[in-house]
Amino acid sequence: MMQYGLLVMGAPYSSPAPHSALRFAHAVLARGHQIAGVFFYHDGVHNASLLMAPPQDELNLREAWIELNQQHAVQLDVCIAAALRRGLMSESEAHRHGKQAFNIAPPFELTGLGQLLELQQRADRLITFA
Amino acid sequence: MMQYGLLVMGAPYSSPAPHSALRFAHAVLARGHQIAGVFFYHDGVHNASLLMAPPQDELNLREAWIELNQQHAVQLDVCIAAALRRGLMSESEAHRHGKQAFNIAPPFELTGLGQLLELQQRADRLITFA
Amino acid sequence: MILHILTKAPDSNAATQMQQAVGDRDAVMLIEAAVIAALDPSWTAWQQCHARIFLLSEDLIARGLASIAEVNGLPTLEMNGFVALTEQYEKAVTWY
Amino acid sequence: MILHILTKAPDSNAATQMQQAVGDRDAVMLIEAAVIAALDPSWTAWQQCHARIFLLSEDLIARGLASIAEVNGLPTLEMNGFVALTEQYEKAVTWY
Amino acid sequence: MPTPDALLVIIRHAPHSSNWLREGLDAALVAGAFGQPVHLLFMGQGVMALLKEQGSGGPGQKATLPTIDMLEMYDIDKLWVSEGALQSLQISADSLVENATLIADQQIPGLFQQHAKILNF
Amino acid sequence: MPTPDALLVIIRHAPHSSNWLREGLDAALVAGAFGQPVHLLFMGQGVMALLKEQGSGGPGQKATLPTIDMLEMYDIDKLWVSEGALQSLQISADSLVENATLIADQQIPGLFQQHAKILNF
Repeated sequence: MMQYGLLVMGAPYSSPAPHSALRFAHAVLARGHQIAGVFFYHDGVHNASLLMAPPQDELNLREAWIELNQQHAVQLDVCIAAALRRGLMSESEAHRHGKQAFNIAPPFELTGLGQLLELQQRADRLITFA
Repeated sequence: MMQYGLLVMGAPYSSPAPHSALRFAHAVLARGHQIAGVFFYHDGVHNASLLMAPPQDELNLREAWIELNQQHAVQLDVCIAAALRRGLMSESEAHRHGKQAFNIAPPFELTGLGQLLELQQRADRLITFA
Repeated sequence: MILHILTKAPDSNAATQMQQAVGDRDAVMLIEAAVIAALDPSWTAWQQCHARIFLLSEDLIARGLASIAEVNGLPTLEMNGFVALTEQYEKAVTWY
Repeated sequence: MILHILTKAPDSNAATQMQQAVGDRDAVMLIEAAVIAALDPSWTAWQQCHARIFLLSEDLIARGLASIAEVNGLPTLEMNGFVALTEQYEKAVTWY
Repeated sequence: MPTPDALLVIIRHAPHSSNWLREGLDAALVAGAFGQPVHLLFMGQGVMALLKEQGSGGPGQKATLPTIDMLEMYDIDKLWVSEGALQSLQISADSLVENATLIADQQIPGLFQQHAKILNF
Repeated sequence: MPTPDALLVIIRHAPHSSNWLREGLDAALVAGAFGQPVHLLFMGQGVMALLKEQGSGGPGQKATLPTIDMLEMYDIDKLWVSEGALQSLQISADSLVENATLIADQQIPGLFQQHAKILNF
């Protein structure tokens, strides 16, 4: 049994990276491993958007990540610097920036890049999807 | 005097396209032309995000577009299909999709692709930034 | 020993850079746009990484390239086999 | 008569495709990553579009390529000149 | 033969690798629905959009072929395919959908000149 | 010489064309700030990040050079540059910042093997 970390750097619907990462994650779990965490960086931060509304016949990627979190306790970390400049923020960041709305909520957590390095240290394998 | 239409398909901070488009727009106006409209498509829809919070020492691209709208009455249209799947919606779309928040507001308007074709017909030149 | 994961077409900068970094005992997994390599059995990476380079079959199927990969006799893996490779190789580097 | 606007490097698919589409009387404007072409005076597009191909000077300056463009004797335009080109050519096509 | 008021939509990106292909086809379909004559040109990896054998992507990912089939319903029946692109990708013309028409690469600049409106995806 | 516990950060994207370069350098800086030994390898168009003559981008766009200068403050003093990349881009070593060290392309696979942790941008 090994611990896997995933680094996701592509946006849903613009890049196939999130789809690949999700399918990989399920295959990892099916082989009896654990997923120590997923870190969303670069355009990958868009995976966390509460306001994502894809057509009915397409997978809602945010919901697919949440399912992974709920069923397998996989931590979902979003790089705060990458998120803020791309228009993604949590309720507390919205307060800090004087915004009326927010579009990141648990189980997605805004965090620093240190979390990625910590994940890389902690996991037996870090696999990047970009 | 000519009418210019701009088609912007790159996201702020991930692509240089919005910067190029803005600088081009100001040069167009400086040469005595008019800008009939800007259409945001593909990842360009992120230009409209109310929640964009770039570092202080970087240009806030949404505000730069709004300035263009206020000073030169340039229409700012955002493709609704491209926006919804990427997590961008207006207040009325948020109601329709049962969301608590929205991140597109006037002067940016959600509209269909027909508006792009109409802009292409109406303008003497359509210049794409992507 | 490294598993190199390529996500871009064989004519991309990412592919060229990957080929510069692949060591003698490394393996290569071709996913997403990289499965276009199925069309070109003369791509240099097929020789370079001989016996340790694989196409992801579900990405081939999605793109309509599964039968050409078979005709060209190229090795494929399912997602499960991809994970197995990441178990065997202690590091993974993605080229995009 | 078309103005082709290239935003990607000269070794990109976008550049190759643009070169396939450029007609005898068309012009080419190189912006963003395309200004990397300043480093390579032997790039085929310089000959192909001879006298009707330009680098955007502010994008050269940003990337530290302004003096090499000058050394290589390559034609540059400011943003104002780019707009002037779009006035002269009735259509514009961007390659990205 | 192209009509001068037709829109030329150029498709250069492969299915599943980005959203360029789909958003390009959407633009063509909307123009068709508005009654504008539309011609399509497939260059580079865009020719892969026409491979007959395509499946859908991973679970929940949309396939491209149904959209290609919809083009005819909007009277978009001119699908030009760059011969050079097929050759360099080593794709045989047989593996493409029925209504694709090969075009020699020397004819591509002429095609661009003949259309007053162009959108490049 | 690389230490086995060092992080190798690979930079392959040019300034201003995307955010890959900046977000790659940020990862290197944060690792450095956490006291992790960090080495950088510049490949392909990534070598353009080291051009001395770079200005800032358009108004409001951040320049890359100040970030390159910051690397030393975090004890990141190993900046390897692919010799092949310089040659194929026709960039002379003189036009790069001082602390860049050329590496022959045959040595690149070895560099990858010597590092336990790698991040590729």
